[in-house]
Amino acid sequence: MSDEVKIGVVSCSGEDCLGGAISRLATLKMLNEIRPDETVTICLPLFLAGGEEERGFAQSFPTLAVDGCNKLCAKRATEKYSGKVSDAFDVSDLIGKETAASKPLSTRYLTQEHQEMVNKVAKEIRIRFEDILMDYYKNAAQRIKASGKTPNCGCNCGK
Amino acid sequence: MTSRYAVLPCNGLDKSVGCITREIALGLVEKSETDLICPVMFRVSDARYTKIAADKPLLVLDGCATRCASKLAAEKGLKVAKKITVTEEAKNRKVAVGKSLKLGDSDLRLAEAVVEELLKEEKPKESPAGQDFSTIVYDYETYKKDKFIFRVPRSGFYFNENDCWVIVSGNRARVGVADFVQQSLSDIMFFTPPAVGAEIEQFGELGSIESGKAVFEVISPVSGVVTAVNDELISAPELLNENPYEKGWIAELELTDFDEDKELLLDFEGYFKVLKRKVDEFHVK
Amino acid sequence: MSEVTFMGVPRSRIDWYPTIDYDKCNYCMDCDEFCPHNVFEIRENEEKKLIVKNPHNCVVFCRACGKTCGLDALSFPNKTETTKRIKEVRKELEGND
Amino acid sequence: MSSMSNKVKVIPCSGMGKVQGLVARETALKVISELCPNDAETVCLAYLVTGDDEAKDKIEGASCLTLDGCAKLCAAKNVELAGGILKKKFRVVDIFREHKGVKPGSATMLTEEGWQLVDELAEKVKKNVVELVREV
Repeated sequence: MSDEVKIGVVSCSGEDCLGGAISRLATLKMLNEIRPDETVTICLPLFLAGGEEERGFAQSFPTLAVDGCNKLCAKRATEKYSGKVSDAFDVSDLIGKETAASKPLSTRYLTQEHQEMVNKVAKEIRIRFEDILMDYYKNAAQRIKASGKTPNCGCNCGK
Repeated sequence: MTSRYAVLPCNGLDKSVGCITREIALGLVEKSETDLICPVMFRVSDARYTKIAADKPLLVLDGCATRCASKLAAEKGLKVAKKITVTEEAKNRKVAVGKSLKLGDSDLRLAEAVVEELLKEEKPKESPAGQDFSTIVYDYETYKKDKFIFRVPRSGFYFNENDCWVIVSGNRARVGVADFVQQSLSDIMFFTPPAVGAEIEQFGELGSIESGKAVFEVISPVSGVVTAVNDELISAPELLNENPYEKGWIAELELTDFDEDKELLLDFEGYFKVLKRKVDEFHVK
Repeated sequence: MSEVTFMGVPRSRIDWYPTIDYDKCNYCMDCDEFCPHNVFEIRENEEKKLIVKNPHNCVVFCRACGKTCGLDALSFPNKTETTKRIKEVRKELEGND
Repeated sequence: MSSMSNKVKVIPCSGMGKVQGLVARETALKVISELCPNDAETVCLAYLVTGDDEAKDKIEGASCLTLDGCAKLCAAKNVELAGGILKKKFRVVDIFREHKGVKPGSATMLTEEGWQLVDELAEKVKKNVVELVREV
């Protein structure tokens, strides 16, 4: 059962602008509500402060980076310390550059309008997430075909 | 240097293996400066034998898995230096023990062989209580799930199915929790230690640890008396998250009867299987 | 699916699970919310709104749900007795080998 | 020497996925935007992780206060790596420990109790900011 697919959704830290705050909330929505069983997330700074668990992350999982501004920290940090991302996007392309660059938001002052932005971004995450998932299965099928092995045999017996 | 053991045989009269313990004990007394403890007399008169047992390392001889002599030693609070069970010795030597209570030749040869081996051995270690756990070599097997890594030390450790471990040195044990516990709890914020001096039964509560998610009762893999607790965890419970096998150990105990406890413990292989099943069944976040 | 066991003993032969004291319980449901093993079940429309639905899902020797209960409405069997019972069954099973 | 502002840097961890992290972030936000807007500012930790030059410039040699959710101390470690002068490391778990049994909420949303912790911790951070400003 431990070989089921998980997809890492990596959000930027989002301290500097509204886009970041939205990116975080949308990622958490994905993790907690939309695809809780298939989503894994990680704290960016753990790439440096953490251990093997974090750095090995993008090597073992397909990942989707969600950034709040055009500095693309989530994508860059993941690729620098862990492994290539499968897909990435910038929240400011969805909610508008100006909005995204506005002051960071405390969840205390979250409005309906913000909530809608979160939903919009979460939807985008879900769509890209499903594409990654599809590719993963396609590739898995091809790998099996190419190797001429039958699936099922989960061990390393070579049969 | 010739001082050998204080030997406590079960002396089981109604089983041939019990009778063999008597032969072994007598052989040791004859061939070395071993003192004999009579299990029957011991029940009525402590003082004399307790002194013998305090002067020399205690060798306990059990006939069968009922381990009457071990239990007697535990009851009297004696520190055991070495234990032998005749049924196991016979099995190791591929000797079939006769049914007759009058010992046959092969039974006597078995007794003799055990005596020889005991006398050949290095001088038995004195005071196992003095040993510590600073020399443990940690070698981990890991199981990965998502971004989580679960470590299990490969050798020296025993586990119960409640994810608590024990490592034994002589008569002492160090106890703690497995990686699965700290991963499931996440940031551990509180450690409530057991009381030093408390007598704990196997599966009894050895304090608790708590995170924002839950309280975990540390379930003792062994029975014994608590001799030390890891005070550092009180101010720095995160040591449990960093490594619950090393700096995150919970408590040390003086063992009551580890052989008995061991029956209900798992070795690395057994526990690793249990761990994998648990990790696969319960998604940690 | 093989039978669930604890220390080699079929789980169904070990009587370890919480008992709810209905005089104390105020149906705060903290225990149910906590337990990841679905031991409890909430029954909104019945007099006893909380029952021990799957006693054998309970992890032997675990009393964690009891610690969430401020009213002390959950009790567990005696550990020593339970250990004894496990040993007895193990012996019995060994005999059958 | 940095030519940038000499405001005290208050840097929280990213706090993804844990309520401790959200408390850290909200505390930092409160300090820089409400309690000490003239004396404190933040630097997004992600910039430090990617090695962004502008952010590094801002941090190097500057007085920093870090707010970490858990004992992994992401903010403190990354600030140190980037050359910031770590004046004090706050840990949200410590304030949780002082309020045993508190239910602060989730990584997405804080409860009333959670906000009280934010307020309490923010006051502590503010004190440190004020002291550091006086030092200069």
